[in-house]
Amino acid sequence: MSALLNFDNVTSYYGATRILKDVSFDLEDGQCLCVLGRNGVGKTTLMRTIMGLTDRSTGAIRVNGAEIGGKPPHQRAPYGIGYVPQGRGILSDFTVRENILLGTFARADKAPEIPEICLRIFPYLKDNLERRAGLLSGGQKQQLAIARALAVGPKILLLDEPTEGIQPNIVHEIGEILKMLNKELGISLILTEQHIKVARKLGDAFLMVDNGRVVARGPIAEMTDELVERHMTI
Amino acid sequence: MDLGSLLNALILGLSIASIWLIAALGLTIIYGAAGVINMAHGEFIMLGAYSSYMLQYYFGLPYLLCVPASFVIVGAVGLALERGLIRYLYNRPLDTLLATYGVSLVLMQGVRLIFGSDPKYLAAPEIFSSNISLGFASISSFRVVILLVTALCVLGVWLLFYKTRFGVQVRAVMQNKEMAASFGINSSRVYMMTFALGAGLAGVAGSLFGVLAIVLPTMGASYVVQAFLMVVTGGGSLAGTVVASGVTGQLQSVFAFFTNDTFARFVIFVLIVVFLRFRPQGLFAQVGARR
Amino acid sequence: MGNLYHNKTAQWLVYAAFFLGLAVIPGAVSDAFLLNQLATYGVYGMLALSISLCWGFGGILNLGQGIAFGLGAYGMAMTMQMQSQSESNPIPPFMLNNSLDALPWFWEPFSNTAAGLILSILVPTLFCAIFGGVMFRARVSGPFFAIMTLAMLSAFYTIILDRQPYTGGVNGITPPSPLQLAGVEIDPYSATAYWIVLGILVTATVLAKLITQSSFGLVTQAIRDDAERVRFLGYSVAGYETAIYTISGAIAAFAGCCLVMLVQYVSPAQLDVGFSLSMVIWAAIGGRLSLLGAMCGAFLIQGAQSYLGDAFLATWLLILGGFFIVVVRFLPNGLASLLESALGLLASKPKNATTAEPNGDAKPMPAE
Amino acid sequence: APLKKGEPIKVGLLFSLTGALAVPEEDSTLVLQYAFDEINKNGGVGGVPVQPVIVDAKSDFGVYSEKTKELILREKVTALFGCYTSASRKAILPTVMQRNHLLYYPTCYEGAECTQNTICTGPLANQHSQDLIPFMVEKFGKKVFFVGSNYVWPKESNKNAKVWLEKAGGELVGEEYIPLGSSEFGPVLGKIRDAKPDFIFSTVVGASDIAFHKQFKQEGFKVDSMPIASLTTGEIETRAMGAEFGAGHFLSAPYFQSLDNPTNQKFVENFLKSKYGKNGTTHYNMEETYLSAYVFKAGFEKAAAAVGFENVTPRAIRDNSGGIRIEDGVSPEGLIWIDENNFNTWLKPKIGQCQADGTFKIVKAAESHVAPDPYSIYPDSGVCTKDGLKAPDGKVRANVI
Amino acid sequence: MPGLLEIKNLSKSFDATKVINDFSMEVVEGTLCCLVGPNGAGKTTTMDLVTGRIKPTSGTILFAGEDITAKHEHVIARAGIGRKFQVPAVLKNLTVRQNLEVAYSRQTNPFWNLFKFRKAGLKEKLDEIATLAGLSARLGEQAGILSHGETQWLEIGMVLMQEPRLLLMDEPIAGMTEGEIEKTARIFKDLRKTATLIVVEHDMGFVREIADVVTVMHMGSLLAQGTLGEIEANPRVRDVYLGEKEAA
Ligand SMILES: Nc1ncnc2c1ncn2[C@@H]1O[C@H](COP(=O)(O)OP(=O)(O)OP(=O)(O)O)[C@@H](O)[C@H]1O
Ligand SMILES: Nc1ncnc2c1ncn2[C@@H]1O[C@H](COP(=O)(O)OP(=O)(O)OP(=O)(O)O)[C@@H](O)[C@H]1O
Ligand SMILES: [Mg+2]
Ligand SMILES: [Mg+2]
Repeated sequence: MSALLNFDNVTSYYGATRILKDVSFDLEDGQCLCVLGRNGVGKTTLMRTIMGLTDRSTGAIRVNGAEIGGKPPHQRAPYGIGYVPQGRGILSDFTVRENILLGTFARADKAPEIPEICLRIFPYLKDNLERRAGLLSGGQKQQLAIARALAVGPKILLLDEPTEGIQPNIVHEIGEILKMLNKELGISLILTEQHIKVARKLGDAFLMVDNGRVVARGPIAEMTDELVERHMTI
Repeated sequence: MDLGSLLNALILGLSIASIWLIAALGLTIIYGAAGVINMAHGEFIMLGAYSSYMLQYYFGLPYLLCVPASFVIVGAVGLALERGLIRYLYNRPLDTLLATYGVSLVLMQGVRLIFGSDPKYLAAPEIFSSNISLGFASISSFRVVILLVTALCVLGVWLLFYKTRFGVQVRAVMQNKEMAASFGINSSRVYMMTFALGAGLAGVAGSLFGVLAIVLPTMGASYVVQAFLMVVTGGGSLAGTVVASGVTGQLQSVFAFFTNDTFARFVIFVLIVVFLRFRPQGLFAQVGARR
Repeated sequence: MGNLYHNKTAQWLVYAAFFLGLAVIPGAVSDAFLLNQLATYGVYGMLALSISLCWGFGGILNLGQGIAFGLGAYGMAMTMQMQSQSESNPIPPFMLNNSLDALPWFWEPFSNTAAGLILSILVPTLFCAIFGGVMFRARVSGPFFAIMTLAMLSAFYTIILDRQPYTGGVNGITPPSPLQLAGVEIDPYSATAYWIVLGILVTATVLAKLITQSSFGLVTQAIRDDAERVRFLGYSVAGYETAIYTISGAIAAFAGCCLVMLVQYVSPAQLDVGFSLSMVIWAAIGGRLSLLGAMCGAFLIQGAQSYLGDAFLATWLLILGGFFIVVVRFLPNGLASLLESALGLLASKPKNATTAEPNGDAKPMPAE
Repeated sequence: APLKKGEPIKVGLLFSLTGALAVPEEDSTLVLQYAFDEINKNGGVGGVPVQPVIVDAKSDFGVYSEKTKELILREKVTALFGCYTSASRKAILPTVMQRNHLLYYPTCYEGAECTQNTICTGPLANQHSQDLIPFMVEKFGKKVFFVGSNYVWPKESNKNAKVWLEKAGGELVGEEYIPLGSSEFGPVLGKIRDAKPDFIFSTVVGASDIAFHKQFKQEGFKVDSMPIASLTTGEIETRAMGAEFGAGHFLSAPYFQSLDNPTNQKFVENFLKSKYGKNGTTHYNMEETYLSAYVFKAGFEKAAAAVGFENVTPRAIRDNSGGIRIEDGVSPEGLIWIDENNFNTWLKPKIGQCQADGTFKIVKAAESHVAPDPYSIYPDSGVCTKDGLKAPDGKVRANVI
Repeated sequence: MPGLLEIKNLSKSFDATKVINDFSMEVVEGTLCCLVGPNGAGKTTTMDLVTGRIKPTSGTILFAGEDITAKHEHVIARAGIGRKFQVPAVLKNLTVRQNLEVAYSRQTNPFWNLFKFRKAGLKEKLDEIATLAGLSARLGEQAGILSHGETQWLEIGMVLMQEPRLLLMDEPIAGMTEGEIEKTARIFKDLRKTATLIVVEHDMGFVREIADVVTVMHMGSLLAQGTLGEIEANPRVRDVYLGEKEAA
């Protein structure tokens, strides 16, 4: 059986600069993969490469066996990929509702409704659907970004530091939610996290990146302190 | 001064407003939605007038059909231009200004080479060259036609932008192309359609102005500055342009009624400057994003 | 090794060579027409320079540079016109024809040449300082400022057109004889006129260049990037914007004076929207981030206009338009960027041999 | 520039072939080329052919000025033919005067200029309205409304018209100027509606004029009860606006395409047949321009006779041009001659009424030639003489512009 | 001794919603105060008010005894308040070096700067800060291409270049690795010798590490103030902010 998402020798560029170098990995169905590494090693670039937002990439990227590497970004999301970018990417002139609706454009079924799960998880959003998203506080925006990605009805959720800037009890909650999405709804996750603790708790497997290359990988249990020490401290 | 003339001035103001609005409408879409500063907009208007002329003169199409046909023809020109040039410039708004200025020169001279530099005659049905008078108020029926067409176009654009999925797509792409693309929106198609639509609307304006005024290769130049003032004063939004055109059109008419046309223009320019001084983002502009 | 293009010493050397080249022209050319024409190009160069300073470096797109230019030009024309009026005949003919029987008060100071010349520069400069000050304080920026300058320009244009008795209306002002300075008539076709224009151009360029290299220049670039952020570093954004806008306006005012000295004529056409747009185009084609590039853009386009315009009568505008399109499409930073990338290629050649690790090629520097 | 026998005489044609002014000025270039072809075919000027140097002034006053210098200093032309608007003329005059050169200005203008370097073959403001105003007052009524483009020529023309209006016992009920190039006549027409004049006197020019006539009809004004008497609305204009909008209105001009005389018939026929007749019509501005070529020919030959061919200078041509007559056999509009003092043209203005097919029917022609008077409304300024403006105190000032 | 920064009865409404509601706080010179609170509590808004980005509906803000309430941003910045934004704000088209250079803003007058070509002490300071921020190797690069974490560091560097008396840090460690967090903590503790800091953070571990005082905001008002221990013991705070898990 092939993996849900498969990277085969992917190299990714900004302009002429190689950022990711020969990255290969598999994401199994229902798995939660944590991508770890220092600042600027290429974690975000990895996510953007999946979405087709880097300038150019070589190698094969497959979802359920289908090659998406050569496709333009807008044709990738419909394969069931929901993206929560770093910096959140909220459209400030849209209302909260419109932002979530944006997610529905990538739905396979094209249904223009907000899935109820989005609002169930984030009560603040439910109460403020008509607010202009640009006015939300940082944490509120982060919640909105997750809700929007869920509106895609994703099989794979890409989360680029999703807990950044979120108040502790909601960090906890988001942790629970992600676990729920992963375990109960069977959504596979790719998660970048700086907090080893969170990674250990949520992850099934890990991918350690350094200077654009994968330097270690395996089940989360194999992520030793020594590895962390070597690749994540300065 | 009597009430009747003032009333007439107000009615006329409405008409002037509608003329400015239809001239600016396509630009609002192109600037507001795609961020392109289209200096060739005036030439799109000119092309609208010439396509109507061509259809009428060579194919005998009745004027009323020329108007929608101009929409299609100029829309197609816009589409071609977008594919061939504009799409490479989306992240450089000021460069679109320069490139489209080049386009405007090419279009103007191209039309001159094909049709000659003498003014062309565009015929409209006889009933349009009469007027409607109600008591002491009077307005030419063609101005009513322009008003109606403008209202129709504005309504159409509004429905399209605020009531359809396409509208959401356009507005999403305009704010953040990458995010829109990440959620399955084909931004390149959206831009293309938007640009074509804006061009098409300019075509409609042109076919109307051809009857009201004159058909000349240089006719567009006089509209483009005015249209820009409206769009920017309005803050780039549809509602903004409608209000800006409405208010300035009325002011132009009323000032011209009390003083003269030239002075009225001067006053309008100054008022726009003063207005922007106090609302530097134009009418109805959204507050910028927070940090 | 870095790109030679960004090397400050190299830049100064190029500037020196360029102006030296211009300076020897009168020695080599005796054609009065050519000299006069080249001097006129110098005026256009000044305008492109002022746009490059304001837009390229300051990030302030000014579609109304014609205001400062036009005011300067009118000031000069008024001065020259008054030089040809005499005690017994103090009122210019066009005023008489418009039934004015006394010289308007604002014409009075121009009877004195020195006062006239000073006013020609001072009035536009002050206008820029005040207009810019008020607007930038209100945080008008980007396209909104551009449109305001456009509206202001149109307002000036309209009012000059309308106040025919005072301004000559659409016909403008036509001083019948050349400018006299300290009793000496400056023949617009002479080397003297050429030297004057060149002298002002060189001074303006050197000052502008120094400005871009000073701390002021750096802050200005920062403002162009993100004005909002710079405020929190303690800089008065409005102050900087006003300053650069005013300096650029002053250069344009000088250009206006020089033009009238050369052509003995001013009309509202100097404040025409199209003309102000062409200034922006010159700068853009030549390269708005490079002062020298912008100037060369003006020379190139105006030169082509003069010399190719008649050879390709019917298709000239097609060619010109096409040229704009091609340059903008393929050279976002104008022709100057062609040189920049050429030199960049030279500089990176040896480096390519070694491994290009990430972050190898930096993007082009923000300014020259 | 010393002329050599056997070498062609160069003249400069300085008109706009592109931009907003191209509409009238392209025709001027074409008709001059036609005229010089015709002259060359018949033996040229003083025995040598004329070689027109054509440049494009691009509707830009800066270019006018630059091209003038180029033609004079580099091309070394013997005379310039150029300009349609007063503004462009003013832009080049300093250069022309400084070089003591010669400009043939071939269209109507406002006067109030007295230089020693221009010859004008169009009517002055005082010549136009002398007949037109009394004619209109008599036929339609006393009350008149003046509408003009906002610049010098309409304003000066209206000053002249007022003089004739007063003489005819008319009454001015309104006077409006609209910005050059504007196509919005709503406010002006509103004022006209309120003022209820018997006829309108129009000096609106160019594209605006066409918009004016169209909107006049669209706003419900009737040509029978309130016609427009214009100084500008000729054959090209009526064709562009559509004859239905032009029909019934009046124009005062020295020339109409429909003038019924053999010279004109030949001119129209040959011109339209020639490669220069592509725009399909002749009109007053073209004919005045056409005449300027013949005025040049006559002036040059007279000067050559006086000072010798090699010594002909632009100034010599001008000084010898006073009194030159272009006879019926050459001039499509009939005999004209150049005034010996101010070097404008004596001519017979005619009044034409536009017909349903866009042609004009001559309804009145001046009985005798009308003298050009550039200072008709400024008698205090003085009189224009050969050597300059002669003030009432007897002082003569040269180069008054 | 009065605090360096005194916020008195500050209120701010946008349209109808009251975002800051009669909020007062005082920061003593030389201390490090952590400002915490739920998302949307008004922390960033408070910083906006202090730095003059928005004007309060009512209330006053004193800095070193001087009223800065209605002052312009640059005036406040010159008075000695530096700020790092929540969404890192650097000058994207300038190089890293230029970013730091601009931030070194001892002379802010445009006319003086026209004639200024070299800034005294710049080079040493720049080297020092660049090393501290770990950006020495990237000085020539355009700031826009930095990764999120690097951008955070650059902005911290810019604030340090400003040499302000009071530093406002809005979520400075978001997106940093644990090692970097430790380093940041060290830097902040160091800074306390020469400056005063207000740090907004959600990371309680970091807060525990650095805070002298903790102020908790909730719905625009002051909820609690004290040492971290006191705060963590406060049931209201646990309820609205920390949650059971974190407190435990
Ligand atoms: N548009 C771009 N052009 C060139 N280089 C870029 C661009 N964007 C990012 N980079 C470079 O790519 C490298 C990896 O960046 P990336 O954002 O993927 O890092 P990251 O691992 O997500 O770091 P962080 O934890 O700080 O978010 C960095 O060195 C960055 O400077
Ligand atoms: N310009 C504005 N208009 C309307 N509401 C605003 C505006 N700015 C902020 N708000 C609202 O004020 C509240 C406080 O926002 P603020 O950004 O200060 O929160 P915060 O405490 O910084 O939260 P976080 O921890 O998520 O960053 C939020 O509910 C936000 O939506
Ligand atoms: Mg990242
Ligand atoms: Mg915040």
